[in-house]
Amino acid sequence: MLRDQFPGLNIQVHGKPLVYLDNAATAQRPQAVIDAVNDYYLNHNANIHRGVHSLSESATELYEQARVSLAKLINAPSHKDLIFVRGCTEGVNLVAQTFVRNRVKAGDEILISHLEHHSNIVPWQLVCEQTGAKLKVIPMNEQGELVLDDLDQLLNEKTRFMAVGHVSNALGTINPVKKLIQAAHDKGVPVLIDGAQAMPHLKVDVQDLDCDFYTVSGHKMYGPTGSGVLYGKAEHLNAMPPYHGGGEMISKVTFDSTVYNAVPAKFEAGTPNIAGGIGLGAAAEFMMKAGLDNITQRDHELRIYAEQKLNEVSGLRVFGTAKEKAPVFSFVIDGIHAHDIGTIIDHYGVAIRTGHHCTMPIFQFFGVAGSCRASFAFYNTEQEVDVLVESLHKAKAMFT
Amino acid sequence: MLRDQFPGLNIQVHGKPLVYLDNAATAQRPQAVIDAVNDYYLNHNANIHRGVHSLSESATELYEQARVSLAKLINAPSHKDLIFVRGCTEGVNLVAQTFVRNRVKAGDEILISHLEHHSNIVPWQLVCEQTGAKLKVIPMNEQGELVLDDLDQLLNEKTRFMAVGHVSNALGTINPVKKLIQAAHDKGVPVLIDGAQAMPHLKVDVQDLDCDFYTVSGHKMYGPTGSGVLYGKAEHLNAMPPYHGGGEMISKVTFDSTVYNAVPAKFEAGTPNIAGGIGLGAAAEFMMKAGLDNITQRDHELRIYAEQKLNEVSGLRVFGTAKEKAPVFSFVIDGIHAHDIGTIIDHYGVAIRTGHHCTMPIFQFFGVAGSCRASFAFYNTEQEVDVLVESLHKAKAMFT
Amino acid sequence: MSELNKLYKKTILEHNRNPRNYGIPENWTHHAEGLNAVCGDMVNVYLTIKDDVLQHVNYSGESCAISMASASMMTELSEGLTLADWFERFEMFKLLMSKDAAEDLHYETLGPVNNLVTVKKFPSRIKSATLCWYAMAAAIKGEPTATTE
Amino acid sequence: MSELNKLYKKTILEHNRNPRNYGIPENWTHHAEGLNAVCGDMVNVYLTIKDDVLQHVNYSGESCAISMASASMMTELSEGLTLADWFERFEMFKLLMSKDAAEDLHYETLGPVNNLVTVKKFPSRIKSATLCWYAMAAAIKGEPTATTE
Ligand SMILES: Cc1ncc(COP(=O)(O)O)c(C=O)c1O
Ligand SMILES: Cc1ncc(COP(=O)(O)O)c(C=O)c1O
Repeated sequence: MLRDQFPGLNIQVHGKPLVYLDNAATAQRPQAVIDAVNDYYLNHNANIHRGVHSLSESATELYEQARVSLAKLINAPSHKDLIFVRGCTEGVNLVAQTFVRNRVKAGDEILISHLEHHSNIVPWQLVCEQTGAKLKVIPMNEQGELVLDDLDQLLNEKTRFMAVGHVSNALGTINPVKKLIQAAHDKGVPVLIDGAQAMPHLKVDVQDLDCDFYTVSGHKMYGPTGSGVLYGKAEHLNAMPPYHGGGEMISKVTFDSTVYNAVPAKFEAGTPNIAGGIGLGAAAEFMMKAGLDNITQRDHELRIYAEQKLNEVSGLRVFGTAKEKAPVFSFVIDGIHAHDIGTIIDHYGVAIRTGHHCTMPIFQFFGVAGSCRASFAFYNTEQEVDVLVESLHKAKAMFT
Repeated sequence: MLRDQFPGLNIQVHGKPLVYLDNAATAQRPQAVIDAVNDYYLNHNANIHRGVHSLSESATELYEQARVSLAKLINAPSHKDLIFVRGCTEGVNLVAQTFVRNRVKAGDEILISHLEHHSNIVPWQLVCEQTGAKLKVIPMNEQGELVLDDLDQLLNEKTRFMAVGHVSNALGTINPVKKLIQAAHDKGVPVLIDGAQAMPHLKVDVQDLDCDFYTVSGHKMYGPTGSGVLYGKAEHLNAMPPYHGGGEMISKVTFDSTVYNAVPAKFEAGTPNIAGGIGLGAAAEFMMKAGLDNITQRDHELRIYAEQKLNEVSGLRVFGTAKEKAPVFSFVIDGIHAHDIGTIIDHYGVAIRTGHHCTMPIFQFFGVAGSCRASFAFYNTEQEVDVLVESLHKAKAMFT
Repeated sequence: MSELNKLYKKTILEHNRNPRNYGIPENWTHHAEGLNAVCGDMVNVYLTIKDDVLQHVNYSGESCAISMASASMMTELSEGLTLADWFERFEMFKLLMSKDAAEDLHYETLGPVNNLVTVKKFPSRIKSATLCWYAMAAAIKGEPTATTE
Repeated sequence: MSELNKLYKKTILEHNRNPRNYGIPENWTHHAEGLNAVCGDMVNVYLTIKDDVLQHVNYSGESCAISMASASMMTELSEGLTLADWFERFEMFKLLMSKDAAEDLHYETLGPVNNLVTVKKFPSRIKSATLCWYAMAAAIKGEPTATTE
């Protein structure tokens, strides 16, 4: 079984088997990923790109092979269109500072959505602060779906860039990104898609989407922490100024001037997270082998089952009931604060997240400070849903 | 023996035991570091700082404990003065963009030295490009030592910042950073020290140095790839604007405005390299246990032995003969290009680096395109020096 | 489960259900907002201070049971104290909440607040208990906001 | 060691010691600089092209034996060729150097250049062999610099 390949699931919490339902925060990693990281440290421990010795050659080979695997996973035209980054947050910031900052001036607009994670809000607020541009927001409805009625006005002649999440980490909503990209492109507006929460669940095809940038968090797609990639269209990446200055991103340095290296090296200054990149490649291979269709199918089953079971708990209210959604459930229970629920069910082995999930605006919309969030991965089981529900009943009993 | 704790050394290259002399590029990691990384993935696999469940609590505890270990290693006043970064390069860029960029204007000067790594040159060139400031350079002499005769003019009323490496990665020179910091402070100039190459060799005390910033590469001090810390004086860190926008670095987000979190969270947007940070803490503990004095002593022995043996090779010229230096040897051999030497001795199991070592200006000074660099760590042995020298003789034989 | 039952003691649950001095008063002389960056909890503290004595202490906000109970008990404990006495109790409270403190630490002067002693076993919840205290300290010092350390 | 001896064949070492067409000529019609970002190698190619024929091909630079020999053999091979013929050979050479190509790949038309076939076993050295060719292609196209892909 696929689940058996995730050793991090085999632990006990407060003497109970772990029921890990905090996958949207970070996933567990399959043994293949852990092995790939160890294999680098044990058998190929060297720096990359700059060595003529065999160890460095084989480390470089592994690292670049990982880039190829990731390009295949998201169907990028070339592995050279992928930049290794620490995670989604760095990817968004990189685009904000090197692509968008120079294109906007006071009065211009950057369009995001109400469903964004702070990592896809604050970088744009910083650019707005730096340039005088204005942040515009695609609104949402009670179901946690984007409302596109006014998209035509929101995408106007002042709009310089659009940045939208593929899947909401707080509500699970799958946004109609292809349609949004099309609409933006019709107005000549380039688009970044924050794919942090889509990668673990969906088959992503950046060419089919036709997005200009796509950001990926490695640790959420079963890869190592500190890993991720930014995909960008080659024409953009080639035209963008570098981000960090340092080793590897230059061709020639004198004190008077510096010639930058070609993409992707131009954006990968300094020694990267080599082990992390290699592990992320292993995660991509793992996912392709498991089959994205199987993963999506399993997600669907879990979502249907959990939805039904959670709705049976009296006093429980789920936020986010979009038609298209990933198996992510944000909920509150009358009379018990989310943090108290989190603490109580943890004592039954159930790990969920509580709070605003780095999406304060979403909870401002619903008029609550936060929620409990149970987020599933394909390796979760129906029994785990049952344990969750039982533990919620225990929490309710404690408070009444 | 300490050496036995480094499993990455126990491999064969072209059927010969690996002689790893590329430590300045990246070090090997002790089993304790590899174990710490695995322990996180196997037993504490969760995201940090945001969870109320036990798994997240213990991951957070491990991560924050690592920060404390690192603060102890460099004697920082508080662990809160340490920001986790990907490596030295990110540390320098962070300071360049958030501390220096806003303080300089056209005509101002930023002072670096001729011995810098590209990672401590290009970020300042970028700031100069962005602001119109000028880059000034402390010169070096034939021995590869900084010439401080004109320091008084170089540090003048236009100087806004100084950034100097502690130890040269290309030549091994240990710079008189305490003296430089004092001189800069006398003129009110804040100072960043690039500690990438000092950390693996020297006892670093940021309070004794009184530097304003100190950057550390984890992977060079026996820690995981993609890890590092930036130390900054609290008064600076508190006053600096944030770097990346995203989760974790904020207290409150609305679409209209955002309140930033306290230091160090303010600079740690997004999910960090959790496993890497934890592993880096284990590296710091490993070094403190091994004893910095023992490490420095062993460095000294290796340096003396290697110096003597290399000087016996006819036609071999060592660049960098500073009185104070780490066990790093840059050399060329008459009639054989460095890359050919690198390829040949690799076939005898010897891993060295060849080229400009991300320090083009140093080799422009010496009028050569690059060199061979053998860089030692405390776990290297005298026998390995002998294998290196024998292999160099083989290379010479091949070319005559 | 006993740890859990100790955390959610009757007293705590009762204060959570019937918080004392809850709500925004008509008048106050000092106010501050406490923010827990990690989870988004917020608590507002409103004080009336006269001649260095805490005449009225009120709070508002929506937060977890630990936070509600802590604030409720804090307001009851604080009213009538001089500022100096209050800061003395704040120091005690910090010790009570510190991870390294003895499990059964007890400060007579803190009264019912001692019920919170188990919180320190739940590291991620310590800030829930301390937020209101930091907010109150901020209010007294004239600072508009406090974040827990 | 045989791999190593195959790499540093007599022919290669001989070309390295006595590079053909080495040095900056007095006149040229086309020039480009090749930069290997990774190791800092540089090679300059100087061409005299007349009626689409490569009349003279010279190069300068300081680089490793593989790079020197490759450039030396390239210049010998190139002189007198039409541009079309040269680009045909460039394509062959790229195949000769590609990692996936057969170990004993051999192109009659490339002559002595075939001696470089072992380079592809040394991934980090492939760029040493190809740099001069990319520089020459850049020179023909009127581009000032080339970096190896
Ligand atoms: C002196 C010096 N500074 C900075 C760096 C950059 O460090 P990193 O590659 O870890 O970002 C290095 C390493 O190559 C170095 O040797
Ligand atoms: C939708 C979304 N975007 C961006 C991020 C930021 O990703 P990371 O923390 O890996 O940088 C996250 C994760 O928290 C997320 O869920």
